[in-house]
Amino acid sequence: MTWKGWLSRAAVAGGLALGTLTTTVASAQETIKVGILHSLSGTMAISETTLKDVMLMLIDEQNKKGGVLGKKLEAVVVDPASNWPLFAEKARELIAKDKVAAVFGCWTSVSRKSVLPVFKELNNILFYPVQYEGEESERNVFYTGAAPNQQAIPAVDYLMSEDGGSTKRWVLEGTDYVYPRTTNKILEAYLKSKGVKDEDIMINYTPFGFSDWQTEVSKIKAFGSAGKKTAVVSTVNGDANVPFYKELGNQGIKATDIPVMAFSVGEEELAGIDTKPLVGNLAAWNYFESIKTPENEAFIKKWQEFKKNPKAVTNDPMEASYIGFNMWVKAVEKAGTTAPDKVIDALPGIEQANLTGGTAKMLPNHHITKPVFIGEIEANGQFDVVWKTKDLIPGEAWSKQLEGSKDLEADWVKLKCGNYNTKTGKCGGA
Amino acid sequence: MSAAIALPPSDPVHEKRLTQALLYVDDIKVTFDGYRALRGLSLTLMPGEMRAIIGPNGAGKTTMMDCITGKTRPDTGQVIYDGVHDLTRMDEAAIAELGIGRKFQKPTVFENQSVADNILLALKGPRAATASLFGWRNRVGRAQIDAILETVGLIAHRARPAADLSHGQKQWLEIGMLLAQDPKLLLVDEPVAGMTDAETEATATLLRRIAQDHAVIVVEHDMHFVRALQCRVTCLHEGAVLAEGSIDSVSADPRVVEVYLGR
Amino acid sequence: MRRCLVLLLVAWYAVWALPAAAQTGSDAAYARLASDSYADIEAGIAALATSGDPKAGPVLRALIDNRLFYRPDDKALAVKDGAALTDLRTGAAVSPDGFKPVRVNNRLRRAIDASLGTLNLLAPDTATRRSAADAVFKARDAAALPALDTALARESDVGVKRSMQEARAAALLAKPGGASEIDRLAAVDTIQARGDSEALAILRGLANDPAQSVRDAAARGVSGIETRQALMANVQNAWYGISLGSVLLLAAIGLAITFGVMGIINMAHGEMVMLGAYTTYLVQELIRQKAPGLFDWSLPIAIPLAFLTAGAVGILIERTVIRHLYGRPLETLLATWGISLILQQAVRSVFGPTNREVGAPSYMSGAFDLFGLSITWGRLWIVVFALAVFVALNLTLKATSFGLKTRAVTQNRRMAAAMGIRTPWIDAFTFGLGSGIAGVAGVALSQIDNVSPNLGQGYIIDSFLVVVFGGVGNLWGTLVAALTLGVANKFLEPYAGAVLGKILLLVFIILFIQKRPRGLFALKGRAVEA
Amino acid sequence: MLLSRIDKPGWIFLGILALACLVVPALNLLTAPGSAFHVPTYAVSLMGKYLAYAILALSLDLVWGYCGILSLGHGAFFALGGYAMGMYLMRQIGPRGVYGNPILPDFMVFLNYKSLPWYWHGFDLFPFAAVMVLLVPGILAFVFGWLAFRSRVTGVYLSIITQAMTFALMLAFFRNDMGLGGNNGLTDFKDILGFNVQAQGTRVVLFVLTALALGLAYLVARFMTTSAFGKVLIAIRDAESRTRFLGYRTAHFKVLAFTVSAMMAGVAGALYVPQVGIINPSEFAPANSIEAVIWVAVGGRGTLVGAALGAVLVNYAKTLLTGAMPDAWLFALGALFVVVTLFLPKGILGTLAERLGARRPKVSTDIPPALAEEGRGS
Repeated sequence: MTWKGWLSRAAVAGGLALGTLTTTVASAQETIKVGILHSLSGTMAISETTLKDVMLMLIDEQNKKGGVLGKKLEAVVVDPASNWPLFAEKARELIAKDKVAAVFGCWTSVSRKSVLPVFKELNNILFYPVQYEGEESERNVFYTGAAPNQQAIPAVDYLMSEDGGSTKRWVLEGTDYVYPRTTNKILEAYLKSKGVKDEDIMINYTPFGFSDWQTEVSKIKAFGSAGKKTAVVSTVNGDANVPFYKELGNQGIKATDIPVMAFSVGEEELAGIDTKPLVGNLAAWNYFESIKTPENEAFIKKWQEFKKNPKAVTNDPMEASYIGFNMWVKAVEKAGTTAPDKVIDALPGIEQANLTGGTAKMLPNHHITKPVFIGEIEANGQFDVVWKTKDLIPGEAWSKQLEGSKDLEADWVKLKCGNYNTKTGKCGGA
Repeated sequence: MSAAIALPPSDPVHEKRLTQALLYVDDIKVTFDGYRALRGLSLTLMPGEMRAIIGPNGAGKTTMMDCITGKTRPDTGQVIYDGVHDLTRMDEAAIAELGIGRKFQKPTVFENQSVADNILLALKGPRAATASLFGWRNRVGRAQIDAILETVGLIAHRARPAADLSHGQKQWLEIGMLLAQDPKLLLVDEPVAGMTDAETEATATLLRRIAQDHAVIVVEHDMHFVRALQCRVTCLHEGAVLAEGSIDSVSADPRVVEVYLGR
Repeated sequence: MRRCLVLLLVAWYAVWALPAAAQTGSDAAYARLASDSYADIEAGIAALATSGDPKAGPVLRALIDNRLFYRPDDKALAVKDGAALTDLRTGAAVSPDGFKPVRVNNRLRRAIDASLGTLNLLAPDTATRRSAADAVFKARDAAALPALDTALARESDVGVKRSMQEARAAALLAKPGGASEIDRLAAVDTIQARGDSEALAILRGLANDPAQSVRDAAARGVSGIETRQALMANVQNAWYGISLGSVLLLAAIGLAITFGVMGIINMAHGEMVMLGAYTTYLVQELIRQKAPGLFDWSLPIAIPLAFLTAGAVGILIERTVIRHLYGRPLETLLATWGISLILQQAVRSVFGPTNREVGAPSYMSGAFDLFGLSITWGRLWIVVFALAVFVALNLTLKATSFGLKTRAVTQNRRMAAAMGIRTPWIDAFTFGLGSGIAGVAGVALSQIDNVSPNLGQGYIIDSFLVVVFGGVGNLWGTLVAALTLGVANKFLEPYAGAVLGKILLLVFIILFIQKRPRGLFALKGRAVEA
Repeated sequence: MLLSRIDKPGWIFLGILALACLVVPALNLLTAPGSAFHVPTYAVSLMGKYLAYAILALSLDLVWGYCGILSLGHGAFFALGGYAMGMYLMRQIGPRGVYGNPILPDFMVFLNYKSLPWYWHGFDLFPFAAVMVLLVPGILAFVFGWLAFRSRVTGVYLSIITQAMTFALMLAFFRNDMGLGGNNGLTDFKDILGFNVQAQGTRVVLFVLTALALGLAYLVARFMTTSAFGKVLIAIRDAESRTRFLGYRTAHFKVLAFTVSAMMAGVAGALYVPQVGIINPSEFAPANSIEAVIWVAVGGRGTLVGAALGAVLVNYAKTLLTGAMPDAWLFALGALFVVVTLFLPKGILGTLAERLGARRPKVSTDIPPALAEEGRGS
């Protein structure tokens, strides 16, 4: 291709050229487009690909029910390839070119941060289905995953309880990025407020995809041998977990000695590990595949049929996607349009039954109410729920434990503000 | 031409010089992974002298050149140039700047550049990066280059990439580059390898002409060529000097005959 | 597993032979067990363990294996063997409807381990007795003292006796005012002699013991053990370093052939490792379905297969792409990079992007204690394996005619060809060899790392650094480099932390290359120059 | 005198850039969003991104194509320039962060930073940041090059340690303790020199600036490579030791070229960041640097214009494929690299030039002998 050739294509409207940029085949009757922004290649594909499939399944199902507002839904799938700038670029493409009504996507915080400005600028809706560090509430984003107070805090409460082994000594082990950093800051503050002393808390960070855990694990072993009941709270990120657990197993650390409470290890991750040595280790989620409810069983059945794989597992972010999608559908029907502004206003207050019983409610701070479960790993790679919160816990955008955010409050209904400062009484930031 | 290669101005340090010799190689030893390439080689060369070095393969001819041009550091011994400079302590560039030019055994010219550019790169003059970026070398007149190409008979090919030249032509181009460098001492390694007799003859004449106002060391196998040079001859063997003198005396020397025919 | 089931059944019928009267004592315990409150169940466990009911052992084991069921309405308890449910009290088979499993969590597992320990102290099998003693030691329950004493009286095996004494000492020290000062002092010595981190924990716990002498003894014990452990820490680091080094060696050694010897900047090297890992996965899947008994053989079987798979792919790549690029190393970089992308995506679309489970055979799981230095079997095997591969490769290159030809070709292609060596095939097989070795490495790495499409990416850079640091084209260099980097890394890690340690190492390598521009074992002489 | 040194493709290239500077803004600002000729704003930024990459490719071609220095770490210079710009943009947010802290960026607030780290000072001033964009990569490249080239590290060894360099930097920047945002990097920028970065006008201007920068970078590179300096560079690439015997201190030439090239890369990064809206450590990832090398190879090594062409084409293809075939685009991309190396060893432009029989100093695709030596590890 010559220079002129290329330029005429690129310049005479990147629009024209880029017009060929999507999977969608222009369909005859009018459809409502929905963007799916999950990495299908690169390091995050491990976690995100399933979410793409769930979305496709849900959309497919909705269409069987006759779509939304009498129109069929049409999924627009793109691959941001675990590359954060590419996330922003693809988001832009989805909104500006494909004119999607809403986008479901992102897993890592950095990908969300990277697309945020795009959604604000082009005023569209992002449903974010993964548990995260909080400290955020944006008008255009709806957080259907857990905030720290819906996962970390209850988990620690459980470990402190008698059932949880009345833990006295804490290892906060995490991958060195923002989610573990913030979560651990929150937990540290919380533990101290519960009277835990500094020398009984060990905080430790390892790089992404860390694979040689010998030293770290032996450190934990040593720390755990101080005569007090010790537990590990792990915010280790997906990829590094397998070698971490393998090393724990090898060095003979059993859950009965030092239990590990993980926030990023679900059924999906366990599928990659031989769980027999891990029996008894814990995870805190708002959903477990093993929870027996009619909705859940139906969902699992549909999923396994959709994947044509009877062994396919479900996990928490999948339920979060499910809740988010259905809330969006309800909001659209309530608003009678897919216009973002209307839908954004319609969403707070929308309710959707959880797969695990109870109903999730979209709160004015764009987070939702969730039940919290603690599960123990079983030999079959599933979780046995050993504890659950009495009632649903509302998600807090701003953590009460952190200096910077304890005065902040998010309310998009009354205050129309994501970071209203109760002290100064004004809406901070822009 | 004569302008291009005028005699160097006599340097001020003439008084303090350790030796009158232009090049004074004293008892240098070199070892590669246990193999002793040079075992105490000594040699002196007077200003303006031409010297032919002969010797069987592995005698250490090229290694000696390497030691003089700074490519190889001798383990022991010293190489004094112009009475004051200890070459064993300098790198290639510095030695070249002193006015020692070298022509390699296997002709190495800059294949991807035109014949003229090859000469341009070699031309005597400031060699600093900045100078070549803005300075003098960007404004060299065509005449200066052509004069040299004339001498080595490559004027017709000035624009062609050096890669297109024949083997012999590359040899000549390299000699041309030596002239452009206008060194006080030329080290010429097997200049006529793979040349026709006619070319060899011409090369010999050229070298004799150069020798009129340059010191030259020629390493060569070809006895006829060496004879044609009409100069003093040093025969190396196993990294040391075996014999030295006129071509007749050396070629008459029984030991030389032995090492040549003995193999 | 199966054997223990059989044992269990035997125990079971033995139990039923007993008169029903003996059981009444434990009815209360059963009542507590038939509950969904962990607190009740725990109480039930304690009661059962002390009830002297001969069924206690089997019941507790059933409980920990999730084979104990209860019927909420009438608190009936039943144990599941295979499919059948048998009522605990009546011994009659019952229908499963209405029964719910009695659930256990960590807290209960701990309790059960302790009780079972006490109950098994007299078991006929030495191993059982030892593990029982250890369980009691962990439990540190004064209630176990009588049982321990009787057991000690009968115990013949020296090792078991010692661990029982330790357990006894631990139990003694458990309740502050419990035993006499003399006994406690003796106990402290026993514990100190044990000298591991558990012992340390117990002694630390004595900081506020009523008796001054005990406090001092404990304090001495603590400092004694600590100094010893501080010493061990260095040995431990060295070992960790070696095992990390062996992993690096495995990852890099294939590259030492394709890159080091052949001069191909093989960016697809990591993917060869990945292929090896996936081969292991497939082998294990097959074994799981067809012949579970062979599971321990999965790795020995996988090794040759991985070698062949990766090797074949390697040869394919060489024949189709790389052979057109000899003498143009940089082009090989670009092409192989493309190939690595393709291979990754291929695996991703075949096996899916998620991790695959590769289990550890029995001989590779667990750890053993060597003079207080805990060595995990998995790591040990990998070290051995890495060295074995290294030796084998060296022999292939040095002692076989193939190796001779390889070296000939890589040193002087034209000359070798002139001597009638089929250079194209030598090239192909050499590349195949390098790739195959990478595949074999994949088998080992599947034991310690994710088996995912990204597996290879994690090792490619380290591998290149190792080869370059060791000196291109020199296998011994690769060996030394890998071990040096591994050990250095592990000694840095405790002080600098994992990330900073690695950064420091990289900087060191960069600076080192300035000093030795051709790596640790560079070749001197004219050949290198020019 | 410089103009006389620009060859035909050069003129075409500059012409197209000039055209782009006029046409693209016009089509974006003047045409109605509906019309077939309208260039949507996101497409403008997209092209701006391509051009930023083109500058990176150009800078890489200067050292690789002309001096045989295969840097697998040029992404590091790119990223450093980007971070310098990112830090400026962060400071511009001022009190508009979610916590409303006038000094500290948000990520510092929730990580309990009490005060601004020293190296953040001054970045609130654009001139300072602009200087840093050039200086930081420049100094790193100078020190690195001075060490490496003086001790005659060449070929594969050099490539690998450049890779080690960028890898080390990546790990360092991932650490949250670096005070540069860790994995999240720097994002959510508000405005640049008082203009809103999101605004259509700003985006168009940024595009034009990038195009101009590319043109300028080309002129600089062209000037260097056509001067005697360039002839020496090529001489070094083809026969370094021979060049030394001619009396050239080759290390000086390499360091100079390397440093200039690194500064270009830094500028590219600085222009890239405001257009994509984020800079984070993954820009240091060795894979990125390798891809940059591939752009150059695809376009044509040692042709400058070709490098830029390659960067734009490959990235355009990437945009196209990640959308069009999200599950299989890596196959296509991988195949592209293989095919190009096998069938277009001189890259697109190189091959094109041969077809047209254009007169340009022929550029060999063989690697410098020195490299061949080590590659073979003899």
